[in-house]
Amino acid sequence: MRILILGLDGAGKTTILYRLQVGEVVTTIPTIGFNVETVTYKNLKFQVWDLGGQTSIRPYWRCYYSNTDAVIYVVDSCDRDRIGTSKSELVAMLEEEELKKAILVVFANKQDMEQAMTPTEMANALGLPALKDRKWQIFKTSATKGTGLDEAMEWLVEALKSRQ
Amino acid sequence: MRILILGLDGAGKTTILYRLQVGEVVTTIPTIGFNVETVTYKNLKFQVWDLGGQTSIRPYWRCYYSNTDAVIYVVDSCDRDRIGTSKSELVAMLEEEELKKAILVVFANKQDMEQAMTPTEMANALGLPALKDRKWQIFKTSATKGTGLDEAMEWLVEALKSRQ
Amino acid sequence: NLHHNDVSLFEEPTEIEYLRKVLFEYMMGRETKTMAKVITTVLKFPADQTQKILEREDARAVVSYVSKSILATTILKILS
Amino acid sequence: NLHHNDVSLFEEPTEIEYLRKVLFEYMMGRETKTMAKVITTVLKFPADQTQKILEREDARAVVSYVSKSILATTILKILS
Ligand SMILES: Nc1nc2c(ncn2[C@@H]2O[C@H](COP(=O)(O)OP(=O)(O)OP(=O)(O)O)[C@@H](O)[C@H]2O)c(=O)[nH]1
Ligand SMILES: Nc1nc2c(ncn2[C@@H]2O[C@H](COP(=O)(O)OP(=O)(O)OP(=O)(O)O)[C@@H](O)[C@H]2O)c(=O)[nH]1
Ligand SMILES: [Mg+2]
Ligand SMILES: [Mg+2]
Repeated sequence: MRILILGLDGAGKTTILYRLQVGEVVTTIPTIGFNVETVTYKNLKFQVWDLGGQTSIRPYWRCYYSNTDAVIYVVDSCDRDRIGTSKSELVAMLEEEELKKAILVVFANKQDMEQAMTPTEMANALGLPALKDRKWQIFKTSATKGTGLDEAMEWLVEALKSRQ
Repeated sequence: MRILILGLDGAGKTTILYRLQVGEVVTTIPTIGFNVETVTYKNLKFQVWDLGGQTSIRPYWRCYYSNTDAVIYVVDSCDRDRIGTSKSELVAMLEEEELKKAILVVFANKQDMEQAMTPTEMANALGLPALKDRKWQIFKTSATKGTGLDEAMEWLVEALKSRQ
Repeated sequence: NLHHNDVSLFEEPTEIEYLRKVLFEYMMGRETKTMAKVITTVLKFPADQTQKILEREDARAVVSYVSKSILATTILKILS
Repeated sequence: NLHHNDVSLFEEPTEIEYLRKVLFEYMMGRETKTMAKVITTVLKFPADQTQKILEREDARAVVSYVSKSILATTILKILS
């Protein structure tokens, strides 16, 4: 199974990848390139790709779409200024033919912060309710505290299983 | 056997390569990269590399030096303005450890032109007489008329044979 | 066949660093099909060259599979 | 590990075109050792990565030689 972790720079993608893989908070630097790791969850083996989210390298996300089963889309819940950018990148991504059958899980990340948007607020800002022909769900997460990740991954595993 | 054809841009390297390989004058464009062809001469098979000579890609000549048996250094005999540049590139090249045992043949090319330097004049301008521990020779050539190439290649073949 | 937009291709140092990373993985033989897609996109390879490169990646995967199978079969025969 | 001189790395469109040409040959599997030297030089790869890449090129040449030999031997045995 192939999973992509996408989202704007600084959203917490790399922190999430290693949280999932080794269960720890690692110190990250901005990802110029990608990280790819094998993550085992509930006896399922995933190849998880975490792609750098900076503006200049975002156009290359599409080179990684082929054969992807699910996308984990990570959003910094405190970054209200860029929620519009986050939405347009998401919309562009979901329009791609190669991701037509991919399941979408949105991580409303950094929920440990005070000013965090609620999941409902974020879902609306991203236009999720309007999505057609897409299995999706949104979860509150904090990659640094480690909250919400298990719940999200459990949902994803079930969604992937029931799809087959 | 591995031969490199080097020299400033416009000296006539690509014209010479295909003269040697197919015996014809081909229409050339500036070489951004290289051409590599197998040339058979007097029952000897050569892999001949013709490297682009423009200023910005000249620093990459050195990546091709390893295992080179001979260098054909091509100079435009009418390009008096750049004979100094041609000399300094030649000197830098001959200083490289990987070319220590390579034979040097200088083609004083474009001898069909009126203002052409004589081979003696060119040899001096390039500092050839001062070369130490180097088997070298200079020949008058015209790649477009096809003159002088046979003589030069014959000398080179003999030099390569006697070296072994 | 210089591209008009070549001068602006690497305005961002990030893009060169990115290319280096992807190319390193490719040259080490890791995830070569995906890396080939990225490389040809970043460097704006002409379409015909991109196609040749990707076809070769597919062929390479097949050859690698077949020769591994033959090697495995040979080894099993020797051991049996 | 961004290089200070990255912004000026491709001032000349010629250099990008040159990189494309060399990379295309590399990716088509032609003269890969020489092409690898050029690519790592043009893109100013760090020394440790360059070394790994060149070592892998050498290893690849050996593996290719050995597996061709095994294949040839197997085919000859089948035919005899
Ligand atoms: N408070 C808080 N900080 C977080 C959380 N998740 C990640 N961070 C921090 O956010 C910063 C960026 O995290 P990264 O994981 O590097 O972000 P990224 O999405 O991989 O960024 P790029 O690689 O540039 O695309 C780091 O300082 C993380 O420690 C979270 O849930 N809460
Ligand atoms: N008159 C004359 N013109 C020549 C001769 N040899 C080459 N030329 C011309 O010189 C020009 C440049 O020749 P090329 O062979 O492309 O030069 P090059 O050394 O390969 O140049 P780069 O690829 O830029 O390094 C062409 O127009 C050739 O026809 C010669 O002996 N006499
Ligand atoms: Mg990251
Ligand atoms: Mg040329």
